[in-house]
Amino acid sequence: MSVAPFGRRTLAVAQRRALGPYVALTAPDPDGPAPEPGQFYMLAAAQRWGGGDDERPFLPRAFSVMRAGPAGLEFLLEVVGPGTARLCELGPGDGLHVVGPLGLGFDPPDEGRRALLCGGGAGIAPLAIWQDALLAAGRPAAALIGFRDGAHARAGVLLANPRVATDDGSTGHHGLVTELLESELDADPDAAIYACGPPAMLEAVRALAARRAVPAQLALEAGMACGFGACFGCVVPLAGGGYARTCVDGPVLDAAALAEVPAA
Amino acid sequence: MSVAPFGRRTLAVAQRRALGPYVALTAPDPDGPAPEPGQFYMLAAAQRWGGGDDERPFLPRAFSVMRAGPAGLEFLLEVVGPGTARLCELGPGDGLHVVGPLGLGFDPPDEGRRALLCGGGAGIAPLAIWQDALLAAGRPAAALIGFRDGAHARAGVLLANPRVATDDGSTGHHGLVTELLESELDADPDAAIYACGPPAMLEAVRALAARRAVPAQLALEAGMACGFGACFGCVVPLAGGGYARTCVDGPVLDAAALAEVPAA
Amino acid sequence: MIDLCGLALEHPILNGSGTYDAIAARRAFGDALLDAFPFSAFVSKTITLEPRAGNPPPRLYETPAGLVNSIGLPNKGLRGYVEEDLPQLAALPVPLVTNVMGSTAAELVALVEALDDRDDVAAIELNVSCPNVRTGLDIGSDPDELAAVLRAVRPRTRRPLVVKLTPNTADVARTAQAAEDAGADAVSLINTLRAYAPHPRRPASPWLGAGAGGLSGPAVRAVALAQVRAVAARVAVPVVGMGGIQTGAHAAQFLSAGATAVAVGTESFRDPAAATRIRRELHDFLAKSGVSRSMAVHTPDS
Amino acid sequence: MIDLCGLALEHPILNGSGTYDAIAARRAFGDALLDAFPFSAFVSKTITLEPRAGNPPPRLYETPAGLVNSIGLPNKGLRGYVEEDLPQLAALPVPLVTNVMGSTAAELVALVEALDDRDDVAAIELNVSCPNVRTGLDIGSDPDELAAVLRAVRPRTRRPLVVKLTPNTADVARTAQAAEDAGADAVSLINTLRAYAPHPRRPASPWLGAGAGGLSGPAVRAVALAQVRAVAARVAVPVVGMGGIQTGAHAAQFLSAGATAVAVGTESFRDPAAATRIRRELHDFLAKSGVSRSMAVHTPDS
Ligand SMILES: Cc1cc2nc3c(=O)[nH]c(=O)nc-3n(C[C@H](O)[C@H](O)[C@H](O)COP(=O)(O)OP(=O)(O)OC[C@H]3O[C@@H](n4cnc5c(N)ncnc54)[C@H](O)[C@@H]3O)c2cc1C
Ligand SMILES: Cc1cc2nc3c(=O)[nH]c(=O)nc-3n(C[C@H](O)[C@H](O)[C@H](O)COP(=O)(O)OP(=O)(O)OC[C@H]3O[C@@H](n4cnc5c(N)ncnc54)[C@H](O)[C@@H]3O)c2cc1C
Ligand SMILES: Cc1cc2nc3c(=O)[nH]c(=O)nc-3n(C[C@H](O)[C@H](O)[C@H](O)COP(=O)(O)O)c2cc1C
Ligand SMILES: Cc1cc2nc3c(=O)[nH]c(=O)nc-3n(C[C@H](O)[C@H](O)[C@H](O)COP(=O)(O)O)c2cc1C
Ligand code: FES
Ligand code: FES
Repeated sequence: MSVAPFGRRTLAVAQRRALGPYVALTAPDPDGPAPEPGQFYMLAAAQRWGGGDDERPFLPRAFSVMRAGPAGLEFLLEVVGPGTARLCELGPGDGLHVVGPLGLGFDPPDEGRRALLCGGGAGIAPLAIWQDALLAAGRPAAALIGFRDGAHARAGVLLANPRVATDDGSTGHHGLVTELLESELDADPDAAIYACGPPAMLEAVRALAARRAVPAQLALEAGMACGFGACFGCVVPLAGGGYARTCVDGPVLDAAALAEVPAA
Repeated sequence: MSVAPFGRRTLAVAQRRALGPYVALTAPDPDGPAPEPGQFYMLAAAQRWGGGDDERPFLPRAFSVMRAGPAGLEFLLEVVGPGTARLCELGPGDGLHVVGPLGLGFDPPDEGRRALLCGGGAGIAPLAIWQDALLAAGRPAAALIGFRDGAHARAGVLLANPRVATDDGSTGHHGLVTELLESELDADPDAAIYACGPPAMLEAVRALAARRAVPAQLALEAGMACGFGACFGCVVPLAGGGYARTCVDGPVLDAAALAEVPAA
Repeated sequence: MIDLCGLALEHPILNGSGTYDAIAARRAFGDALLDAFPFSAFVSKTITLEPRAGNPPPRLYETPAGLVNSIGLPNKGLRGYVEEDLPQLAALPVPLVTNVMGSTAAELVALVEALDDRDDVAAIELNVSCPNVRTGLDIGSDPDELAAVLRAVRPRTRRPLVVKLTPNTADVARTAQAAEDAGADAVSLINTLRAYAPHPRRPASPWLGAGAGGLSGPAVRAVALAQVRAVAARVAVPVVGMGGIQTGAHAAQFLSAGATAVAVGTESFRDPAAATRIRRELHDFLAKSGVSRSMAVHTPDS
Repeated sequence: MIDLCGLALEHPILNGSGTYDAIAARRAFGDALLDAFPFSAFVSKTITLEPRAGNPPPRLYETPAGLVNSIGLPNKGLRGYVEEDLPQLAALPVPLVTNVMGSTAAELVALVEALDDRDDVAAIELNVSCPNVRTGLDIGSDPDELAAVLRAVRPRTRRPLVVKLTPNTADVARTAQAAEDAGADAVSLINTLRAYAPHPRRPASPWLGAGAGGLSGPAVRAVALAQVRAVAARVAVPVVGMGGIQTGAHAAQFLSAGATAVAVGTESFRDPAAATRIRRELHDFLAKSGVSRSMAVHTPDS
């Protein structure tokens, strides 16, 4: 786990790229350490964060790092509310408040197990940096990704030769990405699943992994206020009872440890 | 008094012009009536009004109409806080929420009295449209205007051959605009004063007018929440006791009616 | 149609007392105000027995998503209201609710008796957020004191009595219960939260001429919803909910919390016709999200 | 140096209980946290006799300029705190204030007695915003009940007792007075305002797993300032003021209101080092606006 510099720092957005309906933001982070795959950052626009008709956003928002390199940190954003809407407006030169990298990332698969990366929508973001790392380490890392439709599926370019599923069949397999996952497991059960996406998809992956007795690491999302363990707001229920804080005990958690993936 | 359309409407800013440290905004107002000199509008940016570090502005802000014509409504803004800062960022195409024209404007001078327009800083705004009206009616309308320094004095171009005073003497008379007013009254006491500017200046004008027994109409400023008489927040103390609402009983009030011009 | 303790209302959106001066608005906006009057009943600002000038300025302080005011209930007094304002307010296209305040039961009795035979007054709202001269606390913050006042006032008028509860209390449901037991026909809340506004440049001095004030606007909405829910769960009389309502969705939240009607206050300052928009949004919102029929409202004609 | 009921503090800025987990922050930010520790004393989150899992999620709801939370005081219980957390918290570079809560005097007595002989615990803060099992109201909202609890607790520890007052009361100055009379060495306020968060898409259902919650952040600042002023004017013991502090100017407003120290809560969520910035801003602000010496603070070494 990479330790974050203490406190919030302000980066300058270098690039804004549209990928179908998604937006990819790049911001150089000279003072930050290299994040590990699966870690995340708390982001807020340096200017005009908040206000507007519902006076939100007020708190920062959590985003998985999609890639990190000489060009800077890369994030993949989908507009779902006022915070993501504001962040997606940012362009070159705009200030971006960041805290991070935060949380615990992915662990490599045991020897003999091949990684199956299973992503849905913006949830493909952490899988991109994880696939890079696995391939660089000479390990297989097949990507199975699902989207609403062909327009959203354009974000598929972020991963190396992915198998794509769309709800409307406009691109790739007509159906759910978990169906692709099943077929992969049928072909070769010695796999380790790495999944990120909407709660319903993650819950399906959790149940499937349990049924097939295949190890699975899930990169979870939860409403967060702080991202560093201060507020106790981001909890998920554990199989053994009680709760874990997504931000410090996760966001990547072992599927077997979870009671369920709570609906958003 | 021009009656305002009921409710808030959204205009598109057509032009943003810098005049020294001031900003002049122009916005066509197809559905609005022609305002009368001395009336004002409640303005707010249609986008991102509020938020930011102190989460303000929340309420709209009041601005005198500086000019109104085929090009649209013109306002002269000085940045003094979050609301004016946000409004001064607006450029062509940006949305501007407006309510107005509101309040009671200037009354013409009695026959035989020449208008002396006395303005300080952004307070010259309502005097510009008033001078236009007086000159168009074939009445004299001498403008005496005061500024901090030469940079601010560049807004003087908004008035027809003004006498200018600056605090630092970098342009025109080195001193207060009220000194110019005194000299004009010495030359010819049969005048009617129309003043707008900082509270201290208006209070000086009020006292001077009382001493010289010259009629004076003051365009007052006060913190406002609504601008249409709903909140009772914008009051000024009356000479006869009690208070008047600046927004509906003013903003132009007879100097003789005021107990004092309260400091901001 | 909505029945609010005998008042038949076209839709559930009223104004908060003291946040709309229909007479001044009529001057500013002309007949357009009457043609598209935003509220289903008009609530007057608080009237007292004697005229009040109100507090010295400044009276307004903007806070994050809110407003602190120390207006101080300026009004012409009962006589001025009845003679000058009532005829004009009676000409509004909606029923009139007259809001009154007294610091003693005797004052309130005099006020309601004087209004009782004015048929133009459809209902009377009692503002019990007035500080008790003895304790400095709001009269309405002590259930027993509130009940005593109401028992004195209730018999003196045939008009429906709406009690505007104070939010500055430990157990607003208990004061609401006391109001209901003592004969209130409805309750309304929340009034402003007691608040302080420091001078923006001199932290040690107050900004407001009166020293302290009351907080309203979006900042208080979550507090208002909690209080409205607590009260609606406790009393049988209808509840008028308010506090930071800015959209139809917010109005729906208050209706869902158990309110029979809602009131718009501070948001009207941002747009004099905000309540008309809120009414339309509420209608569309309920149509979409199929919330309980009881909340159905008519579309604005506009 | 500031003297807060016996604690010698480097500067007047503490954390609000439950808004900073120094142990988790140490893992996230490493030694940098200790090198530039933002607070002059560290206040633990609320500890109860038995472990608590806390409330079901969602636990957070963002409101205009505020946050409604229903965390539900998750904690390891007294034993887990003493055995697992205390050793790590004792290693912090500042004094430790342990915040405890009990729903009965007996529980509180057991808690303070267990902490009394831990020299690592510089002071004990009592969270009396806990709902009374009988009335559902906060214990701290009834002066007599509060005094009774304190009289039971006070003799059982030599540590300074800070009473964290509830803001959900009609007369917070009176409860503060009761706390002082019953032996409190200091009082702190405000805790969160009782609030409700509706589901963003279904107005009729609650968003928070626990149903209701408490409001904090800039939205409550004006209310907090009013309560801190009222309390500081009434009691002689030092006051720790909090509620929506985001800047040094805000901190100065609370100090001017009579607080001896202030606490930063929600703002730390927006920036883990916010308190360090606030401390610097406060220092510069006081230097410029020459506010009373008593408020002078040391510059952050950073
Ligand atoms: C570890 C982590 C990694 C993430 N990575 C990514 C990523 O790579 N890309 C990406 O696009 N997203 C990512 N997310 C999700 C992202 O953080 C959210 O989409 C974002 O916070 C939404 O903020 P918003 O203001 O746009 O929408 P919001 O209005 O905050 O709505 C988002 C959700 O929050 C709930 N909600 C609605 N209103 C409120 C309210 N008032 N208070 C509280 N909750 C409310 C609703 O369930 C809604 O669906 C990640 C989340 C986590 C925790
Ligand atoms: C009728 C009328 C006409 C006007 N015409 C013009 C014009 O033509 N051009 C122009 O530039 N200006 C004009 N003004 C002044 C203009 O409305 C103010 O400058 C503007 O409202 C400032 O808003 P702000 O957010 O920028 O500053 P604010 O932060 O609102 O500060 C403005 C003043 O308000 C006070 N203040 C500070 N903080 C607060 C707070 N939290 N709550 C309440 N008050 C606070 C202080 O005294 C401060 O000096 C006019 C005002 C009126 C009433
Ligand atoms: C400027 C102002 C003046 C008010 N005057 C009164 C009043 O005279 N009588 C009263 O009962 N409530 C008064 N209120 C309280 C409002 O009626 C309402 O209860 C409160 O503002 C909460 O609603 P809001 O958040 O929508 O404004 C006033 C509120 C404001 C902001
Ligand atoms: C997420 C969260 C958790 C909190 N937990 C506690 C707690 O455990 N004990 C307590 O006494 N106060 C708790 N509080 C209240 C804060 O200590 C503080 O009193 C309040 O948030 C006001 O300060 P602020 O506006 O700066 O956050 C909590 C507040 C928040 C936002
Ligand atoms: S987001 Fe605050 S503890 Fe996880
Ligand atoms: S600004 Fe509201 S009454 Fe004048």
